[in-house]
Amino acid sequence: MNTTSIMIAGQTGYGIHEAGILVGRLLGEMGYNIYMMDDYPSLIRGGYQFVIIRASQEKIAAHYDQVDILLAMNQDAINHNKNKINEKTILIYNADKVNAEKGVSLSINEILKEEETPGKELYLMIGALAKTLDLPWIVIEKVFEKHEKDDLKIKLKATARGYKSTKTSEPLTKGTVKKLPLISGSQAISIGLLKAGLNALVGYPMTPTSPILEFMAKYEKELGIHVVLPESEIAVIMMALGYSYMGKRSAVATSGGGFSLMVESLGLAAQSELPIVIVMGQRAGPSTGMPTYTAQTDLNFVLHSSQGEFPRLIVAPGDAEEGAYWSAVALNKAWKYQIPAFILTDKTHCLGYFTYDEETIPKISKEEPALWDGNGEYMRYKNSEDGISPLAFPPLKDQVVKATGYVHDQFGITTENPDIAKEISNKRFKKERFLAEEMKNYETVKTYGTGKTALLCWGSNKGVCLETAKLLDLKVVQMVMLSPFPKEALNKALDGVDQLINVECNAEGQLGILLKQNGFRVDENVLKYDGRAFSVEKLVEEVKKVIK
Amino acid sequence: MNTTSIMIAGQTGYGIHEAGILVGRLLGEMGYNIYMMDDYPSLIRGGYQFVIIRASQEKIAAHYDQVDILLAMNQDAINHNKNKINEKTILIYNADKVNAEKGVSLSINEILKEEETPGKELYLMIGALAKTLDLPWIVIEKVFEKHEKDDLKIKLKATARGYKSTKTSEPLTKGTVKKLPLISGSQAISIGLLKAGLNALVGYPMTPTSPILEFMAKYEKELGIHVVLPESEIAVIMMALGYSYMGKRSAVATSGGGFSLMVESLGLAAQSELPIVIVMGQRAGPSTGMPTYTAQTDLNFVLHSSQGEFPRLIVAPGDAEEGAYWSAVALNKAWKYQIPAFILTDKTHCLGYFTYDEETIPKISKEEPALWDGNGEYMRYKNSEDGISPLAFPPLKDQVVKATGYVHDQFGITTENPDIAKEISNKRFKKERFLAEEMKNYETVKTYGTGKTALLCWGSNKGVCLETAKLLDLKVVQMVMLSPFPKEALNKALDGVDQLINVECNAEGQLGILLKQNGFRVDENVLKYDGRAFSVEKLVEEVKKVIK
Amino acid sequence: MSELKTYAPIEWCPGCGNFGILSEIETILMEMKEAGEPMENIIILSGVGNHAKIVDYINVNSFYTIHGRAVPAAEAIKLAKPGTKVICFVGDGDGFAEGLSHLIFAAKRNVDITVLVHDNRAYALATGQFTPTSQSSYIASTMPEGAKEVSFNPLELMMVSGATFIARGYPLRKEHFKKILREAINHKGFSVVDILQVCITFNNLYKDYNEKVEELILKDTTNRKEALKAIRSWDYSGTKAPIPVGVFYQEARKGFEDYYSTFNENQEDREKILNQILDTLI
Amino acid sequence: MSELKTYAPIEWCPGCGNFGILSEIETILMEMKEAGEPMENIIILSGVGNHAKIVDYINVNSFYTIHGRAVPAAEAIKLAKPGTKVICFVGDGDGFAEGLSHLIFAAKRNVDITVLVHDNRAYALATGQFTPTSQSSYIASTMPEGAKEVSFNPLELMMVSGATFIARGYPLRKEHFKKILREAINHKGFSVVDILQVCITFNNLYKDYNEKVEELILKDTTNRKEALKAIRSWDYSGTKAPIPVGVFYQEARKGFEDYYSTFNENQEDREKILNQILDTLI
Ligand SMILES: Cc1ncc(C[n+]2csc(CCOP(=O)(O)OP(=O)(O)O)c2C)c(N)n1
Ligand SMILES: Cc1ncc(C[n+]2csc(CCOP(=O)(O)OP(=O)(O)O)c2C)c(N)n1
Ligand code: SF4
Ligand code: SF4
Ligand SMILES: [Mg+2]
Ligand SMILES: [Mg+2]
Repeated sequence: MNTTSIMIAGQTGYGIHEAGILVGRLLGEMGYNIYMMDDYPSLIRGGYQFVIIRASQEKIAAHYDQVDILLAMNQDAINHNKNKINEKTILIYNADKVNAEKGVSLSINEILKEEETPGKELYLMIGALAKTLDLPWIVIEKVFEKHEKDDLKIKLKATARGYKSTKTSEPLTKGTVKKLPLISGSQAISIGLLKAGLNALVGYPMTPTSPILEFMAKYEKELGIHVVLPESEIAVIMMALGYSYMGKRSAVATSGGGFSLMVESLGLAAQSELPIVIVMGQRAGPSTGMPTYTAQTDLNFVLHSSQGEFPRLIVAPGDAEEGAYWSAVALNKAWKYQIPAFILTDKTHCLGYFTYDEETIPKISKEEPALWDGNGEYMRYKNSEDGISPLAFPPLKDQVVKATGYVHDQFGITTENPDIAKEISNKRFKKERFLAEEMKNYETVKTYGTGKTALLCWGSNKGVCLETAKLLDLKVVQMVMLSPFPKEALNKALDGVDQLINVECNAEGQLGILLKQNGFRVDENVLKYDGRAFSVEKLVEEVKKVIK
Repeated sequence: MNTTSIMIAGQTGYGIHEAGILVGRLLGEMGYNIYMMDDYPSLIRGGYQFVIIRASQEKIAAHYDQVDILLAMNQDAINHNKNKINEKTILIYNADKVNAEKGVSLSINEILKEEETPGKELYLMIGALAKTLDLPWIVIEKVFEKHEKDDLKIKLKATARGYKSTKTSEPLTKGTVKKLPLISGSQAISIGLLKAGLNALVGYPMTPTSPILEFMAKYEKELGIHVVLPESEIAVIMMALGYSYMGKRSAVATSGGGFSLMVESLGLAAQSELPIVIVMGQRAGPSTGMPTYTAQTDLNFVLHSSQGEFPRLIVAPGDAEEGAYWSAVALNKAWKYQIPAFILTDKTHCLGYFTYDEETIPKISKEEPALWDGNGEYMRYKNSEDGISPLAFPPLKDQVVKATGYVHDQFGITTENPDIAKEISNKRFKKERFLAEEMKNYETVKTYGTGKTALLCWGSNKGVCLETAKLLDLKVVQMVMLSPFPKEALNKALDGVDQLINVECNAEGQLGILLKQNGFRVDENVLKYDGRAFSVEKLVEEVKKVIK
Repeated sequence: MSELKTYAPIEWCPGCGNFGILSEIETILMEMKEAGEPMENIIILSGVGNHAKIVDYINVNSFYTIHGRAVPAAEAIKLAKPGTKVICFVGDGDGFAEGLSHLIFAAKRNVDITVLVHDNRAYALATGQFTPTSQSSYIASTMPEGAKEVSFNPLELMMVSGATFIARGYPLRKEHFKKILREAINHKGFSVVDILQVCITFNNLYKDYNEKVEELILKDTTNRKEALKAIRSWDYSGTKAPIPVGVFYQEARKGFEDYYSTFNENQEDREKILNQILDTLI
Repeated sequence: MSELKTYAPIEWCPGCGNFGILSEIETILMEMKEAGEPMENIIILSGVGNHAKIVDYINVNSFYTIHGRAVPAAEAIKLAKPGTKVICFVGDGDGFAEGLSHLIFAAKRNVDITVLVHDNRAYALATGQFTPTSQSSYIASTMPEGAKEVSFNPLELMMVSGATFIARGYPLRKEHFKKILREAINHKGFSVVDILQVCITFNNLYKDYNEKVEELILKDTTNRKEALKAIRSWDYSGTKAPIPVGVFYQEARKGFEDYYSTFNENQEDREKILNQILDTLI
């Protein structure tokens, strides 16, 4: 075999997520590209959770419903997965809790007692899995020595027991993918922001973007950044704007509920022209909805939030590399154009794990915005050709920097003059035009494959669309930038496309509507809005129904 | 003369607004339809303010820049209005503060001292105005006796002096319009809500909707309603939802900044299916912008605010009668469909004054929503044909009413089941379809006049479009309901229209974009985004430029 | 008690302090029922967090709101129907951080509701970040070196905000805790109980509490000074002092709902009054 | 003083108490300047309200934010550059209602900023509704029968929240007021001054204040008990008692900014560390 798809399923809160990552690392060590998805309920312990880890020689970012191997920690793992198992699926199960007719049965409690490795259920299972796949023991040792340092011996012991007591049935051939980091979408976003010079991350915990807080906090001191967790999301964004005002690059990470609370301050950012980056991780709404499940329902919301009219940059990365690259672009452009920039992601992307190959993306670095030249009196909102007023930050010797949420003159003093009010609105949209122009140099709309029928997607649906398209021989058009709307790029991408099938995880087909607004047309909508990402099988099935 | 347009201009905070209303009442008493607009800065005393009061035999809801009579309280009143005065404009001015070559000069300080009527500057001016227009003294007495009870004698004395010391130059003929209330857009909205059974109004002060709070508070006891002013807009909407949960009809009144803070709870209203009415008074943004100036920039915002997807009713009244009528419709439908309903108004409409003729609108009354029949166990979110679950409110003998912001089953218990999640989204949009269907019985899109060229408008631009269209012999298409989008009605309204000119007080042409999304097309945009409403002259000029 | 249970599966970790709260509340509701209080008069609310799930488990009227916002909804519910018993279950993240101002204003208004704070001193459902009441030694994944600020004492805040019933309870002192809850619910006016609800997964303080918790005996619970002294005798950042549990303060004061008059829902009256008002505007 | 003025026309009503605040602040800034403090180190912020306009009138760095939200922005500004002097001008509606929780948390963190509350006990720019500190007898157009709740004492709240400098000032006691402002600004840590700023248009309390204001003399401003007693000696709902003005409390405590380390803005370092981190994830 040179691909595999493994599910680990059981009770939430007992290490399934971590076990999945570990399996991913093992398979990575075998020379594979990895993708892992995590499906878990909104509770800490109990409930039913599963992860699917896929390994492939290709780059992947999607899951199949059908798995090759199922590690079943309890009966739920069987009951919930009747449709995910086929005759060929190999079952490795916890015999203490699972009734099964065939497969690798492990009497976990007994074995762990024997081995004196209490609590290492999952290692035992992973050992069995490794042997099933015929992973060399040295691979296990190497990965464990790096990633499982605590309790290493005990872990290896439990793993070895599983390894020994199992027979190889699906040997995985050694792959050729180079050794690469396995990181989550959240980590990729964090890396991108940091590479573009982030100074401060402000947040209030919320699924699915809390891992960004965690990542940044872990390396706060080392990196010389600030991580702040204030009392509410309102404080979060206001603090972020405080940092921006001082010339410190700031970002906030949140989800719909938290972003809702930031909407007023978003308008302040626009009027005061303070750069801000918002990582907005979508999840199933409205309201609290299903907090640990995915959605792409907030495109319209981020496009139009806050009173008044102002431009915003919105990018939607589809995998880890795009997460890093486009987050850096977002931060750089937020500063260059002094506008709010959104990284519009979702639970699937934020909490998914990907093999990350930084060499496949252009070098990311910090871009300097237009800074004040120091001549004369500083005017924070100076008129200019492109609407961009050169930046300067306090303390600035003998100068004054005035920022404001009111309509203001060039110096920053409140005015209610109608001509200035009009001018200031024009200034905002001038910046948008220049931004749109500059973004023509970026691959804001990506295409993959060729053909008269194309799947249209954004964000985390990239991976599943690519695999579906390959199977059905279709083209894929991925919109990475959603605002400013990349008309020209899309036009080019759609060249030769007769049928455009829009794939979204929402009920309205929001991207389709956005296209319509901009003079384009989608022919079919394939929509999913039950909190779950498309599997490849599901998307293939749905696309087949509408394909011409 | 059988029309007149009067400006009173001077310092903010010294009664110009009230004087304008008084003049309006005098002209109303003369048998005229009245419209008054108020242009004032965001400060309490000082600064420059003016009102324009127009009287006509027609129904009017717009102002002309050129006025027939200017009451100038200070020099600013002259300086700011060079372009509003023509040779025919009659100037009545405060000689203490104004340098003018012609016109009625009143040495206010001296006269008021003589008359012993301190502080009654404006009454003196109004007396002069009344005589200029040849209003019978009895008209003044009658109006004063009703509306100027405090200090009546003093006021009459000052007025009489102005009256006596002036000559008639623009006699206003007696009109035939019946005696009607002169009310603000805010008051009209309040009346509509109250007629549809409002029980509680919750608010936090904000221009331009504070007058709704004031109106409701004034009559709170008498009407048997609750008016609550809590600590923030977040508390405001949460309180309103508390009332709704108990079966009490609630509404909130705010503007963009305050509404921004309500966005999270708006989603809660949607998920929990608690009815809520939001009076959203637009003003010039983004952020604090120009708080006392007008805008129509928040259509997109209210259409798409909050995470997740859910329907909302949005109506935009264009004058007082529509304010009352559609506010009642909004409240009734919010309850019938258990959805959020917006009355999307703006500063021009909220703070404008209109002659209000309730007889021109259908009778407004409270409509009962579908209530639970009392059989079996109550299920708050029971599935039904039209998506509407019958309502019941605590305390309900031996029954339980469970509302929630999570995805839930029919009883109201949290679930993360994907099928239910999908079903619940379908339920929401089912309600929208039934609402859209029902709204076909309403005049959601109004047309006036005929012709191949039409002005398209919404909200407070109705009045100015009607007058412009009359002058240029155009048709007017007014969208009163903006969501659900009244496709069919608009289609019909556009029948025979070759050129559609979209008139909006924003920079993006938001209604035009909405039309495009729905398969319609506007040919031209006439946009104004400087915080000021279109005057008739200005709109005529702009429309002429683009007319085919 | 079973008739007060819903069919919702309980989603707390085994050993979670929330179980104790749930079971005492059920007991108290059953007592109330037996004493003749119709159960439909009970309305419970919550925000979002592990604590908040409790409303799914109790078969009475409920409004499961959003993170931090249960309190203002509860206030309006009370205004809408003063005869009801309104109980809010809030978390420490939910009530003391995101929604703090609501708590303060509800206390200020002395609105007749009961707020029970499941104070586990962690954002538990959000996987364990520090809250305003976390002890100084608390380490979270988002704060690998501990919080960069000290805790506050929420009961002091409640005191100066105007709460008229202030208590702290420890569910493991079962009878004592139940008594406190009972009194809080019976209190006319704004009552708040800070419950030392242990989160065994993220902030297991059982040992600490079992050692330090002491039942408070105050002779006069209407004495502000004494109350404040007792409230301040232990601070949340992590003093070694005993942790007093019990009722600290109690006071009778006019409630928010007492300022409001009853609704007039007669549309004919309404019509008449509105026409009169319109007449004044002619 | 004129060099600290901008060209913005002042938009307060004649006789407004805000003038006094503006002029004392200008004086203090000038003093600081003369003492060698570079004016570019001063950063002032405001929310929205009549008070907030002050930032337009003073020619130093400023951030005119939104209603109720100046404080968290100020906190971050301090974190971004600990060497600056950060002063927030807030209103009583702005700071005690809409933005109350920010004030409490800034106090809890003891972040080194100064918050000056223009407490005119009315939402003035919003045309005079009652605020959390309006006296009971206050009548507003939205409250024709007065507020349906009593006021709270914001300084008590600040005390229990952890503020390390707490004062009240009356601009008409010019020198005394100036001294308070000076000390507040110089204080290292979170300082708050509740300023009895009279709004002559909506809530003209000059007479009342002139009669009742008394300059406070506390021997030991580090004594919490004494401070609280003095703070409580007058309550905002409208007691006849004298109104103490002066510094109630002062304390030295580690500040929020002291927990943070300096930024490393060297992108090469950054790159290296990130690559190391990525290595750990292979
Ligand atoms: C506005 C908003 N911000 C953040 C969240 C994410 N969130 C869900 S639960 C939770 C923590 C709750 O902590 P606490 O209130 O202490 O409750 P516990 O889980 O500890 O009982 C948070 C932050 C949310 N749901 N809404
Ligand atoms: C979110 C929000 N809500 C409401 C307003 C409207 N508003 C403007 S000024 C003001 C009152 C300010 O009162 P206060 O803070 O006491 O300042 P003052 O005018 O009395 O100095 C209000 C409510 C606003 N600008 N933003
Ligand atoms: S995480 Fe903590 S609070 Fe939440 S259920 Fe588990 S033990 Fe209880
Ligand atoms: S309204 Fe009051 S606070 Fe505002 S400027 Fe006038 S006097 Fe001052
Ligand atoms: Mg908690
Ligand atoms: Mg005020």
